[in-house]
Amino acid sequence: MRAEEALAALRKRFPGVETRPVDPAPGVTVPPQSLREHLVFLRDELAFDFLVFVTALDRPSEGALELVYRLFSHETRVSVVVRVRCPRDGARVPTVSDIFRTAEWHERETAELFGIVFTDHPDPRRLLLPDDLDGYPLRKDFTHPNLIRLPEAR
Amino acid sequence: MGHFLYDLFYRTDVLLDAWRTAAHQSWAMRGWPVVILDVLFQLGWAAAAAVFLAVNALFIIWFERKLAARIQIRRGPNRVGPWGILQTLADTGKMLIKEDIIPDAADRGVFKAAPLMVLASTFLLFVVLPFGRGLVPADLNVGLLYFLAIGGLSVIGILAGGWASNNKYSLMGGMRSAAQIVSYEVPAVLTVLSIALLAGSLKLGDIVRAQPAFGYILLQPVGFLLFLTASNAEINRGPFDLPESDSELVSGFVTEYSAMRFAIFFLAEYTNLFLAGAFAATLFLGGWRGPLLPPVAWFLIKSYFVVFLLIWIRWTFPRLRVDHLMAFSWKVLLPLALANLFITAVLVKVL
Amino acid sequence: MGLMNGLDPRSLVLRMPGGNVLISSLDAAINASRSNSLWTLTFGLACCAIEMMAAGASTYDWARFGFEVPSASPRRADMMIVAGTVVRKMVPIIRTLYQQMPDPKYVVAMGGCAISGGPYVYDSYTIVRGVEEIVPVDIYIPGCPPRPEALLDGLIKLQERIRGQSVRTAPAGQA
Amino acid sequence: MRNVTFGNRDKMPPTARGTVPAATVVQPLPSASATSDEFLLNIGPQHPATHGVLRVVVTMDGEVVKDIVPHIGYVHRGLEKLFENRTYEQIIPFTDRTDYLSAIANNFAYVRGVEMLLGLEVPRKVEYMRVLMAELNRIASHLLWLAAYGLDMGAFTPFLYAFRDREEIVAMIEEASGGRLTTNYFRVGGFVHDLPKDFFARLRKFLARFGKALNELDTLLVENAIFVARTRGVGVIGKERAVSYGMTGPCLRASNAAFDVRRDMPYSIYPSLEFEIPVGRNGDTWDRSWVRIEEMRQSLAILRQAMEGFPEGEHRARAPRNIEPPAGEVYSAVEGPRGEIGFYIVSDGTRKPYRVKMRKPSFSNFSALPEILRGLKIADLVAVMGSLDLVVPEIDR
Repeated sequence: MRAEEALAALRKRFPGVETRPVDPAPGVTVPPQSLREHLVFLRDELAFDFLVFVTALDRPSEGALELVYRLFSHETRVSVVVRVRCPRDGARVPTVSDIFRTAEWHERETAELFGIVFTDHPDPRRLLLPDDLDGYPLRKDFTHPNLIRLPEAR
Repeated sequence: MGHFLYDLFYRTDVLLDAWRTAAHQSWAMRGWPVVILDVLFQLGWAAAAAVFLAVNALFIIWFERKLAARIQIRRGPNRVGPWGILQTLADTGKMLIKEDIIPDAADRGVFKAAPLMVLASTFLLFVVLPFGRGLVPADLNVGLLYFLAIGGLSVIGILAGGWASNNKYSLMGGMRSAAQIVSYEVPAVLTVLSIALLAGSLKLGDIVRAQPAFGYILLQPVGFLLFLTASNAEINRGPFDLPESDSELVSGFVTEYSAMRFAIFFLAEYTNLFLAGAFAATLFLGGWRGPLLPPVAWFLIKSYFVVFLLIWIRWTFPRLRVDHLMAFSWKVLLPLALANLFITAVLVKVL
Repeated sequence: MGLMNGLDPRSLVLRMPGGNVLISSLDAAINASRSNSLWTLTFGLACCAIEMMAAGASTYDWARFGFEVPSASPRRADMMIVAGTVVRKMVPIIRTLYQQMPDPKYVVAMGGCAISGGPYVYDSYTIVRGVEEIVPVDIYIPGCPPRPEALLDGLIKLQERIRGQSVRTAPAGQA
Repeated sequence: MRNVTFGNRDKMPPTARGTVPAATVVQPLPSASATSDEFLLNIGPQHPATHGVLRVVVTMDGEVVKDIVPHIGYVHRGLEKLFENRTYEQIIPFTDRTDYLSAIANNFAYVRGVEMLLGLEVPRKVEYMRVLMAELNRIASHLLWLAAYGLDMGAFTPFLYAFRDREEIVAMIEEASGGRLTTNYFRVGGFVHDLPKDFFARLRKFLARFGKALNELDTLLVENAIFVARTRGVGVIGKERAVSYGMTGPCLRASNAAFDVRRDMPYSIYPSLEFEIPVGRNGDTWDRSWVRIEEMRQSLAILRQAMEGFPEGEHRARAPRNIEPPAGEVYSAVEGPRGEIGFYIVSDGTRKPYRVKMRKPSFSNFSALPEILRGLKIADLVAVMGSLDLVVPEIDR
């Protein structure tokens, strides 16, 4: 199955989703509440059995956080990117750690670095950061007394 | 003079006996209690054993380091003294003057006593060890039994040290060590029993004398291997070094020990290594007997040869897992030792 | 120790005839022991740990100098080679380890990260800018990571410094 | 005589820059309720088996592992934040330091990602050089794994044998790049400089010798009876679970899943090379070891082919001086020694990336540890953890 076929199948299953080709993997943007059914569909029907990573992008100008789930299929050797957009304040996204086990740690990391709450996460403790660190480091407006910016070269 | 030297090296037993008898006579003539003389004699033995223990440990540690380095294509210590021979001395000196830490949570009394318990059990083994013809503090009638009984005592010190440290790693190391020493004691005893059957005595001097020129190793090849394995396990050395395995238990029962207390454990460990070699040499390789060279020299050569074997083994094999270790003792060594004992008994009866 | 409470034995020895000679030879013996038997705490944090391992392996073989025994337990370590990046989450642990080591103890800061924070000085919110903020450092070995030769050189420099020590100048009770 | 007193100081130096928190209790234990039969064992962060600074808290019922909670972040340097304030070229040396054992594979993945963003074609010779370097790096990394795993298993000698061979590779890489570990050899569009003249002579010598040395190591450790008894059937993870946990590299291939980025998401000249993908049968600890040994053999084959077909040409493409890729995003993955190393780079058209996400194999491989270990004996912990071949800064980044 080629990437376009997978994408076509996706479009057929969920009419109205926005698909845009991203080099080299095609992408699809879905709303948070239907993320889980999309991933289950991708995994079970289209054989995307491998979650490569989960991360997020901070878009302060748009007031949004953009989650990125990258999937790969060992069977068809095709990648697909699933995006979820949510507001910067009070971002809540359902966990997918029961669909892909690897998502558990990736979500913990994303949660503490971006300040996203993954609802129903089995183990919502911090992963990388010390307990006393305030703020979400990978947001663009993060400041910390220990974070000294590299002086601009003149 | 030459005559005396010959006696000293080759007929030590005669010389010692003559000297002792003469001393006894002169004390008796003066009306002094002979008991004091005997005590003095034994103290002399103890002092000699202590000196030997220290020097031997210094040598054996250096020997192991150099040999390990040879096996591992590197140089080993070579800066302190010629060929680095004083390296161990530097280590000992440093440990003597290092801060002695007793953890707050430790059981202070037991923590302090544990290294001494281990060292004492090793030290006591020198009582029956025949270095040469008659060169033995006390050639007990039950020498073999004594060796087995006292040799198993060190487990108490190890367990005490592991428990008193109040550290989970230490405790686990101590427990493992206890289990290990107790399990490997059994095949060791059974193997040694077949030697006793052959020699018809439990006295170590008699066992050495009863051996054919080539030693019991040719009559008891399986027994030798069993004994070597079991004693290697009993002294907690690789591949059976689980109680102090670096990668699992940090350092096992010695995790909390520092400075001199650790040095005592270290000393005991390397003395045990020598003793394993010495008893293997005594029981299987004909002890002090051999042509040309003096008995003491033969004894040391044979002992250090076995030590060499043990070091070689240690630096070649990976470590066993704890349950495999137990299984190996109970499922492999024990049946083998029993079979060996049975065959020996039948042969002794028939022949 | 109890008898000597409040009394510095060194002043007594120095007043004796030949006391100076005694102290000098004592110094020589102690320093020879200490400098030639520096056991390291196995404590690799990042890249530098690999070069530390290389220094222990056949090609460089630090056993030659008496750094032979890598000690997993801080109770038996003489020096702590901080080999790698120190971040804030690690600070209490390094401090505890240092306190668990018996005196006299030495700290070697290996590589840029342990010296100053290395390449992460700017723009990192977790970095500790040099391990000297946590524990006193005796020897700094620059590099990112330093070559094994550089590590050996630094350790030999540490030995030289130890040979310059004297019980005369050491604080009471810590000689 | 110099009067030096040092090393005896217990008093802390004044904190000059005042950013260090006071000594506190190490992060509290997880609130796992330990019943009377269970007890908690804390392993790490400073423990010989953790290869760096990991911490695992094991709940044990006697000798059996009931639960295991990994704690990471002890080398978390905040690299992804740091990258946002560096130009594209300045990031290259940092990629070395995320996984110092496979610096070249990391360089490769990142540089390839930037080239994809720029739409830059690199000369054929550069591709060959990259493959040569990457495979040498893979062997060096696997050798170090073998050495460290030997230590874990209580065998000290294989450590030194493996390091002897590794030093030879490191010397070759150093001659080419100038660095032993953190090479910083790659540039966008090629290399910082060409291969040295006698590189191939040395490589040929190495190839001729190493096959035999590898067999020796194989016999000494991986085929040793004690080793086999400790590893076979221990720490099994099935194909389904391994994939679900996002495992890649030798750890996944040991579980009978033939996934290799070099073949399945082809890049560089790998499609034109012939090599096999060793696959384990059971997914146990021994299979993971065997796969790595076999991979070294395959790498030797790749090295031979790349050496034979090595073309003439430039060692660097004509790349723009200031790298300002057009806005867009790209994911570039290569097969590192531990698995799929991926760089997800988002550009907003300036000299600095908008976001760089590093997808690191050890992160996912390590997350499967509780699954693998549950129900095993505590003595297996070391064997299993070592077989995952973890590099801690790669997990923490």
